[in-house]
Amino acid sequence: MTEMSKIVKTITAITFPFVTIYGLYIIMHGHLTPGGGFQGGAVVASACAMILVAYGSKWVLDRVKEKNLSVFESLGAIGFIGIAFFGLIFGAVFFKNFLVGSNFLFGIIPASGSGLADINTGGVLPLMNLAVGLKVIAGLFAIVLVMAYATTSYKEGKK
Amino acid sequence: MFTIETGSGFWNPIIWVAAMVIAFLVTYILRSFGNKSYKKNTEQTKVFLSGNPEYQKEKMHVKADNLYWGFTESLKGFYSLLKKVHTGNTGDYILWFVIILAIFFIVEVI
Amino acid sequence: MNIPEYTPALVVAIPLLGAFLTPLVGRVNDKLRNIFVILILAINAMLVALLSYDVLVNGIQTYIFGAKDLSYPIVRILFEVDAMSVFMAIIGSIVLLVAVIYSWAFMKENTGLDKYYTLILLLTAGMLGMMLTGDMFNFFVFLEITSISSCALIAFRTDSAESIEAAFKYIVVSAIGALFVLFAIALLYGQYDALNIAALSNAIQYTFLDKIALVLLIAALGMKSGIAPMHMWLPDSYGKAPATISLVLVSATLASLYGALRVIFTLYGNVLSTISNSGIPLNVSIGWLIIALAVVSIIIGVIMALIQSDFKRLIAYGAVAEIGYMFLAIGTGIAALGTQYGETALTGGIFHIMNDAMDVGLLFLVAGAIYYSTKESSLNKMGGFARNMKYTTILFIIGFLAVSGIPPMNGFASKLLIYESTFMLNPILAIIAILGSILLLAIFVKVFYSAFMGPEIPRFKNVKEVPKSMLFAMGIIACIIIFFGLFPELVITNIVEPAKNALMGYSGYVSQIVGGGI
Amino acid sequence: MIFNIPYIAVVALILIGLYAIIFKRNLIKIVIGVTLIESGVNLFLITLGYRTGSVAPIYTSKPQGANIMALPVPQALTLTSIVIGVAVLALMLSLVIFIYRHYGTLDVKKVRRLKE
Repeated sequence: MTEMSKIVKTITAITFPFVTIYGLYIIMHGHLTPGGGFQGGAVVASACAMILVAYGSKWVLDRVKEKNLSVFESLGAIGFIGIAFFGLIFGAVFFKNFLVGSNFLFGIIPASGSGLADINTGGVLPLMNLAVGLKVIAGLFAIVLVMAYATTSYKEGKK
Repeated sequence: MFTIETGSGFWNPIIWVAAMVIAFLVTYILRSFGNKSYKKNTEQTKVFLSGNPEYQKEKMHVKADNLYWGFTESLKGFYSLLKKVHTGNTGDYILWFVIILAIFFIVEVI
Repeated sequence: MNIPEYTPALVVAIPLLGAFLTPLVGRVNDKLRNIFVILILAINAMLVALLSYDVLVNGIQTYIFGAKDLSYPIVRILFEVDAMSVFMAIIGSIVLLVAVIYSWAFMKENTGLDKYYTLILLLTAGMLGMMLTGDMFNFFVFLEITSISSCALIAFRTDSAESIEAAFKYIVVSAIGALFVLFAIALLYGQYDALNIAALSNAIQYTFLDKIALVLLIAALGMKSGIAPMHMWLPDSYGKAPATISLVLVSATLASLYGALRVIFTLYGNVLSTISNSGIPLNVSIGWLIIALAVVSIIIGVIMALIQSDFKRLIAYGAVAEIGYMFLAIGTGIAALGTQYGETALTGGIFHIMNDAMDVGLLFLVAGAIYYSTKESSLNKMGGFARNMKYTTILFIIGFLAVSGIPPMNGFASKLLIYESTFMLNPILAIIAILGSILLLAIFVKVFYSAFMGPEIPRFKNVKEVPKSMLFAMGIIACIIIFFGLFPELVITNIVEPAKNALMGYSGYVSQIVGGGI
Repeated sequence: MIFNIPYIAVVALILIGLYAIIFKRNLIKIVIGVTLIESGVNLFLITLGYRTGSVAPIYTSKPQGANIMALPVPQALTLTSIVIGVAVLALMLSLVIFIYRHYGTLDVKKVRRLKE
């Protein structure tokens, strides 16, 4: 993909942080509101895709390597499975939500009934959302990057 | 341990193996009665094609497509039909799925 | 920590963990990564053995994820492992272990092996998950994991146009199949408010929607297991994937067959023998439909295999015929539900699942060995390999004798049961089955002649025997084939009969969850 | 009648998707067909869990003023299905890119070296 005009680039640069923060918000509030790791990750990855479209794949490929993204992707997946294994170790059941009720990290049990949501709840769910979010950001960005790379290299090969 | 009961018969591989070993022994004994005048690396081992010169090694080997020629020739009509069915078209693969679905639907539901 | 209690979860979790660790290990060292993957799968095979022992001795094992509280097992995601599941899991774990040992030398020249091993481990997790799960939606998810990873593996050699084409066809077919499975699951969920197989089986009424769900499930899982005339993706993908992947794909396909069995015998087990549809009992109509498709599979498989010139594509058509045999036996078992020969047919069919995975897998590995040594896949250009590749030739002989059901190989033991029981249902079926076997023998004699016999072709004068690790991997399968051939009774009484009884006795599967069995 | 409209849409989506896969010749259109079927199945799942006048199932118990909450399980199922759909879609599109590179065409009638 070739880069676009200066106007598009500037607007992308301004909106990129907002989109990213919105995506991160969705990831962090996955256990309270509709959304979660995948949706938030997709939003962040779409912000990355926006950069890719505006600045061109060459510009992005100079800064981000697909190999490093795959490391992040496996880190996210390992985080997810690792938390499930921690459930086996601390709670004697695979995928056990061992943090709930511990009053430690995200360990508060919310009061029953409707009210203001408390982010410090949910046990391992927010952690799993973070892991999934990391995996989805890295994975989707890598997919978009490889596809963009594939189209450009084909055109160059034809010339 | 060895015998399978099939309901109307049985199968025992050990008896079969024993029979095979006996058959092999018999063959071996018969073979030892054979003609002993065979000698390696002499004129005897040369290929003889009614006096014609021998072809190249590669051409002597019957290719896989030429084997069972008679069978494929006699089933020509069936094969042309089958080849027509195997289009290699992705849409047709799904079309067959829909057809089978329809047949199942007619038989089971209606 | 009490390991046996956790084996159902660990069997799936350890390959998954290994899959995501592989890229990180691969950054260190290639050899370390290969050892790591083999180690993971060896541990997995041991866990499967432990689990099988547990299930065969103590009965059905359940594992509930996420909680110790067992008051509502129906709403939890759970694994329910009976003898049929472990039977399939044993096949899967053996095949995968062999595949990675074989890959060491076979895939050495390829790049991107980190991804290859990651995908193989993901495929392991998906396949074993399909076999062990007790939840319909979970089954769908594992089905998709298996399809996606095997599709990526089929397309692994991206420089070959044909393998990309095969992978595209495969993913379209399996995406459609899996979506129809999901649609059927949604139909069942909408009526009975449950996703658990046992709970659904307990509640099922055979309403109009249930009929549609049954039809969708059988057709979609039948397509995924490659029954004719929905088999066309199978020669494409088996033929063009790397040989190790063809081996793994055989057992991944059999996992779909397991799904079909589970649906018919357990999910609809309650209504299978009691409901009749316009005068014809349900089991008879379903059984004869499956038998019809199976006969078509056998005929198309052998007839098309006869004219193939590509080695692996030929074996793949042979695999279609073998799948026909399995469905023939299963169809007979369903149509003659409750009779003695129906049970014999089912025993033969289940035994044939394992034999098929081993025989066809061995043939694929031999084809891969020839490709490795000569870089040649067309049978028309082969010849005289027996002069240089003695061990491979012997392994090929074992494989083709087993696949065409020649005694004393394992293929004969299961095919004999199939012939005898189908003869009791209808003699024509047995005749077709025997004819199919004869044609299979003829086909592989042709391959044997054109590839291994004949004069030495100058181009292949310097062909060498394959490395020892590949011979070892093929040797494992060959030993299993001969062992099963010589001791069929041992295998049938210890693994196959319990699997058959688990399928027939659906009420045990149901009461484990629903009747407060836990 | 009005409540059946989603179900009619489900059937329509699945049929249109099957039509696209079977009769369209462009590979991209086949991919679109697969995603259409997927949307249909997802719509079906989400419709199963909806009840008239219900609120989103994000509370620990139903809030005052609301009668009922929608069933959250089908929504979770749909989400899983969407995630899988994204993976399948990405895989299919990258294969289409490769096919175009090797064959130089997207016509399904020309992308069939594997037949018979």
